[in-house]
Amino acid sequence: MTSVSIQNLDLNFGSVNVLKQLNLSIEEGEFLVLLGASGCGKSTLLNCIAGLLDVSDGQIFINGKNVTWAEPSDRGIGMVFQSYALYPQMTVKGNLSFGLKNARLPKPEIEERVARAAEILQIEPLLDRKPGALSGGQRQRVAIGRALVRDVDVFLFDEPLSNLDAKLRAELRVEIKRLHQKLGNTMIYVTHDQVEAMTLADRIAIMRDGLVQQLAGPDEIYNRPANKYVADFIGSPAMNFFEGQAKKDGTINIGNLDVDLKGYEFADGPVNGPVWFGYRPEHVVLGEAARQLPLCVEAVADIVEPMGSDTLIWTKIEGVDFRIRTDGQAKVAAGDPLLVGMDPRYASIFDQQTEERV
Amino acid sequence: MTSVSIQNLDLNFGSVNVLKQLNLSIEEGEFLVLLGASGCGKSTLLNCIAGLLDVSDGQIFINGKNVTWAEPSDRGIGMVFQSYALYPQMTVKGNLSFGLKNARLPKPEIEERVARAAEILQIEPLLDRKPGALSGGQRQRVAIGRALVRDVDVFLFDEPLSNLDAKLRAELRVEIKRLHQKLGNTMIYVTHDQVEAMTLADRIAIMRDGLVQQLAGPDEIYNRPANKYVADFIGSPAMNFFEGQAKKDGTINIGNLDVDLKGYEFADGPVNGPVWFGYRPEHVVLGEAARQLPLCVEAVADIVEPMGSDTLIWTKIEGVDFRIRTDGQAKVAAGDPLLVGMDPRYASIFDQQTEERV
Amino acid sequence: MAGAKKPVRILRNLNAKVAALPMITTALVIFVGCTIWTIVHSFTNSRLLPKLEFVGFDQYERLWSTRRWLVSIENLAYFGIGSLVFSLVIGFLLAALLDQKIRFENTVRTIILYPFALSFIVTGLVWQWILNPEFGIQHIVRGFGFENFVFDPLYNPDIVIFGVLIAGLWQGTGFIMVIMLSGLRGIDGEIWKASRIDGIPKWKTYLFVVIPMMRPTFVTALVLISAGIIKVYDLVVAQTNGGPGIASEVPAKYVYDSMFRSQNLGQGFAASTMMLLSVLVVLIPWAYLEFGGRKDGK
Amino acid sequence: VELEVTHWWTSGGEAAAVAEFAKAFNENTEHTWVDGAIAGSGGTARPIIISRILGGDPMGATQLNHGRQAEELIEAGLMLDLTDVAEAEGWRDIVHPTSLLDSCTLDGRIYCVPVNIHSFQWLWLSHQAFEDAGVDVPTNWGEFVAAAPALGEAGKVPLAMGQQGWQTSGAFGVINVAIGGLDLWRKINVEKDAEAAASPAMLEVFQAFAQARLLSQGSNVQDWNMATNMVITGQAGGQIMGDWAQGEFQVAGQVAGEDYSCLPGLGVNAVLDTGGDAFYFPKTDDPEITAAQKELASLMLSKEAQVAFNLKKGSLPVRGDVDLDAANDCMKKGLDILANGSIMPSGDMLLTPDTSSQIEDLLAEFWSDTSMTPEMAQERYANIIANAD
Amino acid sequence: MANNSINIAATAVSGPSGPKPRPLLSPRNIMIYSTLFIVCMYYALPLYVMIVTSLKGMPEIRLGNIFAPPVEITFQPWVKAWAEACTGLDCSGLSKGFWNSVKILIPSAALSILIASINGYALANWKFKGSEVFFTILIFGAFVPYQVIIYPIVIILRELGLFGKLPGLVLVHVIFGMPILTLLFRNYFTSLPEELFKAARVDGAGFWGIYFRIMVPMSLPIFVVALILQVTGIWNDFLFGVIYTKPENYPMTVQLNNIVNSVQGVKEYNVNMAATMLTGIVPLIIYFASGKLFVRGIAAGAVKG
Ligand SMILES: Nc1ncnc2c1ncn2[C@@H]1O[C@H](COP(=O)(O)OP(=O)(O)OP(=O)(O)O)[C@@H](O)[C@H]1O
Ligand SMILES: Nc1ncnc2c1ncn2[C@@H]1O[C@H](COP(=O)(O)OP(=O)(O)OP(=O)(O)O)[C@@H](O)[C@H]1O
Ligand SMILES: [Mg+2]
Ligand SMILES: [Mg+2]
Repeated sequence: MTSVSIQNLDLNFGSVNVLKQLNLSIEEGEFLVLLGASGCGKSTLLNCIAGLLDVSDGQIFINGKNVTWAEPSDRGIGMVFQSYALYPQMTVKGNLSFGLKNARLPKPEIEERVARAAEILQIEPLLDRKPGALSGGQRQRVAIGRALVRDVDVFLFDEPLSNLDAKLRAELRVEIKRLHQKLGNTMIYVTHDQVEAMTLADRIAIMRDGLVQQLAGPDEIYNRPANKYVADFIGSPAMNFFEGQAKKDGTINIGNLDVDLKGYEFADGPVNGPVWFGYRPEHVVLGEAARQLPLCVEAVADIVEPMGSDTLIWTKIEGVDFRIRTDGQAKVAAGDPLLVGMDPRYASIFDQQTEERV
Repeated sequence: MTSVSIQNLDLNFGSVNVLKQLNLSIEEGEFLVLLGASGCGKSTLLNCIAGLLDVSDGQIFINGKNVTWAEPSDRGIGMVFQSYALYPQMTVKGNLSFGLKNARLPKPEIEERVARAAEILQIEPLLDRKPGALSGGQRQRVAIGRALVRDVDVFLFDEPLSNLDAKLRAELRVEIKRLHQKLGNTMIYVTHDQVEAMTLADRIAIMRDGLVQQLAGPDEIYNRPANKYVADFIGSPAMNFFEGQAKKDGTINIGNLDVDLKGYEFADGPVNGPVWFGYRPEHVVLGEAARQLPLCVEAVADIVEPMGSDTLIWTKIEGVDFRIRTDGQAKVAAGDPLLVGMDPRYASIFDQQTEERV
Repeated sequence: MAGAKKPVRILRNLNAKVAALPMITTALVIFVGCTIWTIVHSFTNSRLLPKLEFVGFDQYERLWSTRRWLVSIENLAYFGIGSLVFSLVIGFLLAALLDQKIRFENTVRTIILYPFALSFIVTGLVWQWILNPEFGIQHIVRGFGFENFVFDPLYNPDIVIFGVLIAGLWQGTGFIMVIMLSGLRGIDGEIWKASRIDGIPKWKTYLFVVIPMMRPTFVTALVLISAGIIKVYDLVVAQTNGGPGIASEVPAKYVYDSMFRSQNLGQGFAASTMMLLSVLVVLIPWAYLEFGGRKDGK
Repeated sequence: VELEVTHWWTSGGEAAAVAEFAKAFNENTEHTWVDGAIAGSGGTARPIIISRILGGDPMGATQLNHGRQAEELIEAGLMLDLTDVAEAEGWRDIVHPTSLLDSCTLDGRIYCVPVNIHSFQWLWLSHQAFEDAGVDVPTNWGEFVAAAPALGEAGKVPLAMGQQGWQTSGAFGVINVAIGGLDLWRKINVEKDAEAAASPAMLEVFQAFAQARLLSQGSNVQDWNMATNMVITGQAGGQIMGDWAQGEFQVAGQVAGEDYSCLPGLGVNAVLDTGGDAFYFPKTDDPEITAAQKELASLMLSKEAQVAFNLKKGSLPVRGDVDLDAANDCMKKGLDILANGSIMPSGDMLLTPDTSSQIEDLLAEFWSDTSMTPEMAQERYANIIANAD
Repeated sequence: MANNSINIAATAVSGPSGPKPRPLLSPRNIMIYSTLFIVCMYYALPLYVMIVTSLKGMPEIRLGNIFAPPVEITFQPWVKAWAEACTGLDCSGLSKGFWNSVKILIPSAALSILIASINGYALANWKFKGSEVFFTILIFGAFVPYQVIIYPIVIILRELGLFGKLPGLVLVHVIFGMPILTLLFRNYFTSLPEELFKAARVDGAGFWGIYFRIMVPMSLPIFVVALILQVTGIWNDFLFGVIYTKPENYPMTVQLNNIVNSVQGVKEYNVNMAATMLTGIVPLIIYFASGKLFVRGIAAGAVKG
């Protein structure tokens, strides 16, 4: 069943058109991540769903009910904010129960719900503290708890982890994932951190300037980006791009290299014309094994960045900056010669005009 | 030759002892990274070196001169701040030349130096703009330029990239590295991002509560952390730890597993007693190959986080949360059974009392 | 090796110390020196000229048995509590009102703020006039046919201080409102979103969430208002000159009149010392709570 | 030289009077009169005057009520000694009554110039008001009180009274002498006899004062001349006010005996006090200024200046040897009383400012607070007298 | 219309769509705007009364209604208040006081802002031993009633030979403006990023260099707030103006008080009101002109706890 459905949503701030005829539908229990660069309209979309912004046009359905004009508290949603937005003068318990008290729930019921949420989130020992006395992660949990007690159908998260340091972020990411597995609610999660997006999402919607660029599972987005923007956006370090000339016979010409694209899955068969040839740094094969691949060039390591588990190598191929990501134990130093191999099966090729995948 | 040398440095804020008898010496041309959790005293140390804080005790030498009580501008240092700290009302050119004007350099010389720095940093077209009209990366470059024009011996960086987004951070990291390769100055760089630390540093000083925990090259720190704190701090996801019972015969008992530590390089030969057995997620071998290793157990995948280039798998071994990092193309789903192998050669073992590496 | 020696303490930051000299002098000579001078002389029987003929606590005994002083204190209490409560409440309400994304915000704000530009002398005169029963509000309302309408606060000793309060509030609430407004605007917008999602009505959000969060703003406003209250003088002089009778006297006026009109400096000094004491009684616990308490908390 | 003269004479009649001095000074000497008027009553002006003298930047001459106000300034040596001028011109002989000069004298030296005689003991009555009310113009306080209800019915305020403290306390002094008699007044104000202040005779005075309070209900004005204006325009029946009120009647073009009449001593006890204004000359280092100060001092006592000034001001001259042909009905009444010696000293000369302002405060409170009974007021009054020095 | 309904049917869209309708005359709006209207009336009324009265002739005023607009507009009261009104013998109206006020205002405001901003800067960025103590005393000074120190200051000024002279009054204004202004500047400078200050020190700028080249150019909003507060404070001052000066230096407020309290015959309310307006006009213009900057300055951290 569809849990949230957005139809032809328009949102303007004055004369600025932030969301443009946006359509999106989210299945019950699905974990959807909205990913996109800063300012692309992710928070705006989330606020529209929550009812915190009045839409300019279009409709929003939650669980089949048209809630376009409903009050935020009547939409069956809970929301977790980037700054947590905890009420600083109330205890954790006060924070959790404030909304319930206001809905005039009977006291025992409130107690019970708070207790259950606290148990799920393991914040029982913190119930009498004020938010000021909590660590970042604990605050985050309380913020989630506030949505949890209200027994909502849909959870909305607006960059809930971006104020935290890397370590905590990784831990809480897992916790949110666990929570989703446990509760099975629909969750819509905004982030601009692609690691979060990739690890958490059932499906990812990549947004740009108020439009959804691609809506698909993480795997698909990573391996078969729908256009150059998505390809460039996803992956760190970013995908390498060469300008090339594709031919109908399934080959491509890059600078003075001719490459056979055997194994590449064209959308509609081989094309003709100028294209971008994209290749991910982590799919590069180094050393003798490279010679087996259709595309194999020699290069010189420019900068080497050992990162423990991986090593990044910066080099230049055909005059273009080229990034390689390889094993952490690879012993390469700046200035070393490299043999670089690429397999067309892992490549992504985009039309230079439309920037769409071919 | 030693470029910066710090001897028995103490620094107190009121009654709080932030730096404690700290000793550190940095070679000329070295790129030293100070890494540590928030609040451990990194910025404080940097400010002491720069002369922005009065030390409580101890001495600081720069290029052999005792500068403990010298003015910041007389120490031959340049500093780059997290927030860039560009003078907002001056143009880029004004920002670059401010220090030189203060030093009463002749005008043509100022012009020349600014021009040279602008060229190195490729900010010539920006010279007449105000900082407000620059992008994050450009501001960063201007901030570096400010140190550059002053022809200093030592560059101090205080988290210069932490205000930027991931993509820009990666790019500028490389630029700083290039700059270092080009200029060859001594650089001291504060960060709490371990990727930066690992990729930039010649040597890393890991700090904790005003003390240096380990001072070594990135490789050494990653592969042979000096104590459990360092081991835990470095690496993402963090190292897995088991409590174990080491025996003099070079074996170790973890839960009901007995493991032969063949290949592990003990500091002073095998030990006896309670230890932590640490193992990095990325060194885990999965599948049939695991059977070849001294430590091989069966487990069930709890959560799977596909991250494109890698996949993180969360599982439980001997009742302890266990993280595995593997290939991006690995097709593992939550609930799948796993065969997990570990090679003692890659392990790190710490005494439970002292938490020092054994 | 200039940097090797630890420099003499006093010479470090010499410039800063020199620059702070005016402040240091003012603090020491004016605020400490003059205060002490005043306190010392409050124990003398100085008349027109300060003399050091000590008479112990005579001046204080006299002070506290003087009806006018007691009335002044009482008035100050009414006026003080009134302006604190009303300034804060009205200032906040107006700020909250202006925060509702209304049209003409700038115009309204300017209208509310402009009296702050006028002196107390002007304020006092205008309100003296508006409140004059002969041709002010009372006159107008009676003109509408309400023959028995009575509104003559400045001529009724029981409520005259509230007549002064009306004028004082008119002059000062605008400034408090601006402070409150900037306090309100400083609150994280996500708090509002969170409370809307929790389904909390607006007024409840203000009451239970926003106001507690605006503590620093309220403290600032409180300090500014109280600094004004204790000094209230011009307003009373211009509006009622303490009348009718002595019904609207205030301590500052008592001090002034004792010193210059009655030519009894000692009495004036004693009264001003009492005023200082009351300032301290308010300030010290506050400072303790604000600064001393914080250390314990951590 | 320019000589700055401060004073608080800013009402119409006062300003006209002081202009006479200025004119005389400018015309008869080569000095210039720089006017430093400070509006409001003496209560506003005095602090300014005193702080300027103390601040070491004094004016050339200043009005002060003579009496004890300047005592300390003289003691501190801040005032110019005028004895040489006084002796040269024989002030002792010309100033009448001589008590005026006594109050300028400290340890045998003379420090001030009395310029006029003012008495508070007058009741000013509006003929028009009584006409409108259909009653005869009263000839004493008792009749006035009796006529009050009729005035009230005609929509008049029987007794006009400004709200400043000195007005009420002045009126009280007048009633005190009129109702209680001069002896009682002397006992209290000269001998500071607290028993007399607590006596039943004094209670009567307070009761009369309470009566006056009742009669003045509805006179919502601040300044004395606004109250006088009510009498001039017939809005009020009468006003207890010093002879300076006469200046206002004059400025308004009214004629004594026709448009208004005056009852010295409330028509009961025709005694006038001999208060008045005096000029002091703060000491300066500049001999030129000192010379100018002395010239001004002698000029102020000259016959011409005295006549011109006092005619405008409505007060009586301090010299017995001038003749005031131009004087009107009321002034003549005053001159007669003065001539037959029914005089008393002014309160300013007897009480310290401290004591008088305490009394002023008490009476102001009594006046505005109708719940305060005469008995209560008397008790506190006696207390103040007991502590007076 | 028909077209519309077909459309809806065709896309199977029903129920609310597009922006939620918000009637202009919702109860909420009516309440808010009517409250605001009443509030504005209360605040604007006195100004209105002042203006209206100052434009009426005396006969019209005597007729009664202070709120009624003038039947016959006359500027005579303004002329009189500015140039003819008398205090004692001096009939030059407010004009002299105006220029005196200007002469007092400019040096006092400039000097007090300069000194207070340097104080604030020293306190925020160059803390030295005891600086906080002095600051605390200074803040305490904000609460000291003026009357307490009027007298000793008379003596101090006398000893300095400044009594009655313009510099003396300027000094008094500087002293009494110092507590609040210093607090303002200190708070503002504290809120500026400390790293800027550090960067400038590394660049070799000294105490004054940093103040003039870095801090001042960044502090426009707070300077505006300080300027407005000082201009209104000094312009409106009565007590110091009357005590520490002499008639030739009397500021406008003193002159106003003189004119208003010098009643000659009847009270000329129209002249009084015109005089009042004239006195208030400088600060009023400043507020109306820069009210926005003022508000922004306060929001920019002028008033933080
Ligand atoms: N209240 C507003 N008024 C006008 N424009 C706004 C408003 N709020 C947001 N915008 C604009 O709308 C666009 C989308 O903003 P939004 O906050 O949705 O971005 P976002 O994707 O959440 O970015 P971020 O990752 O930085 O949070 C931006 O260009 C922003 O400038
Ligand atoms: N001015 C100060 N007064 C008192 N304590 C301070 C001051 N500055 C820093 N500290 C304390 O000194 C310790 C070290 O601070 P420092 O800024 O050096 O940390 P850091 O390692 O740079 O942290 P971060 O990564 O967050 O920048 C912290 O505990 C901090 O609370
Ligand atoms: Mg956002
Ligand atoms: Mg830091």
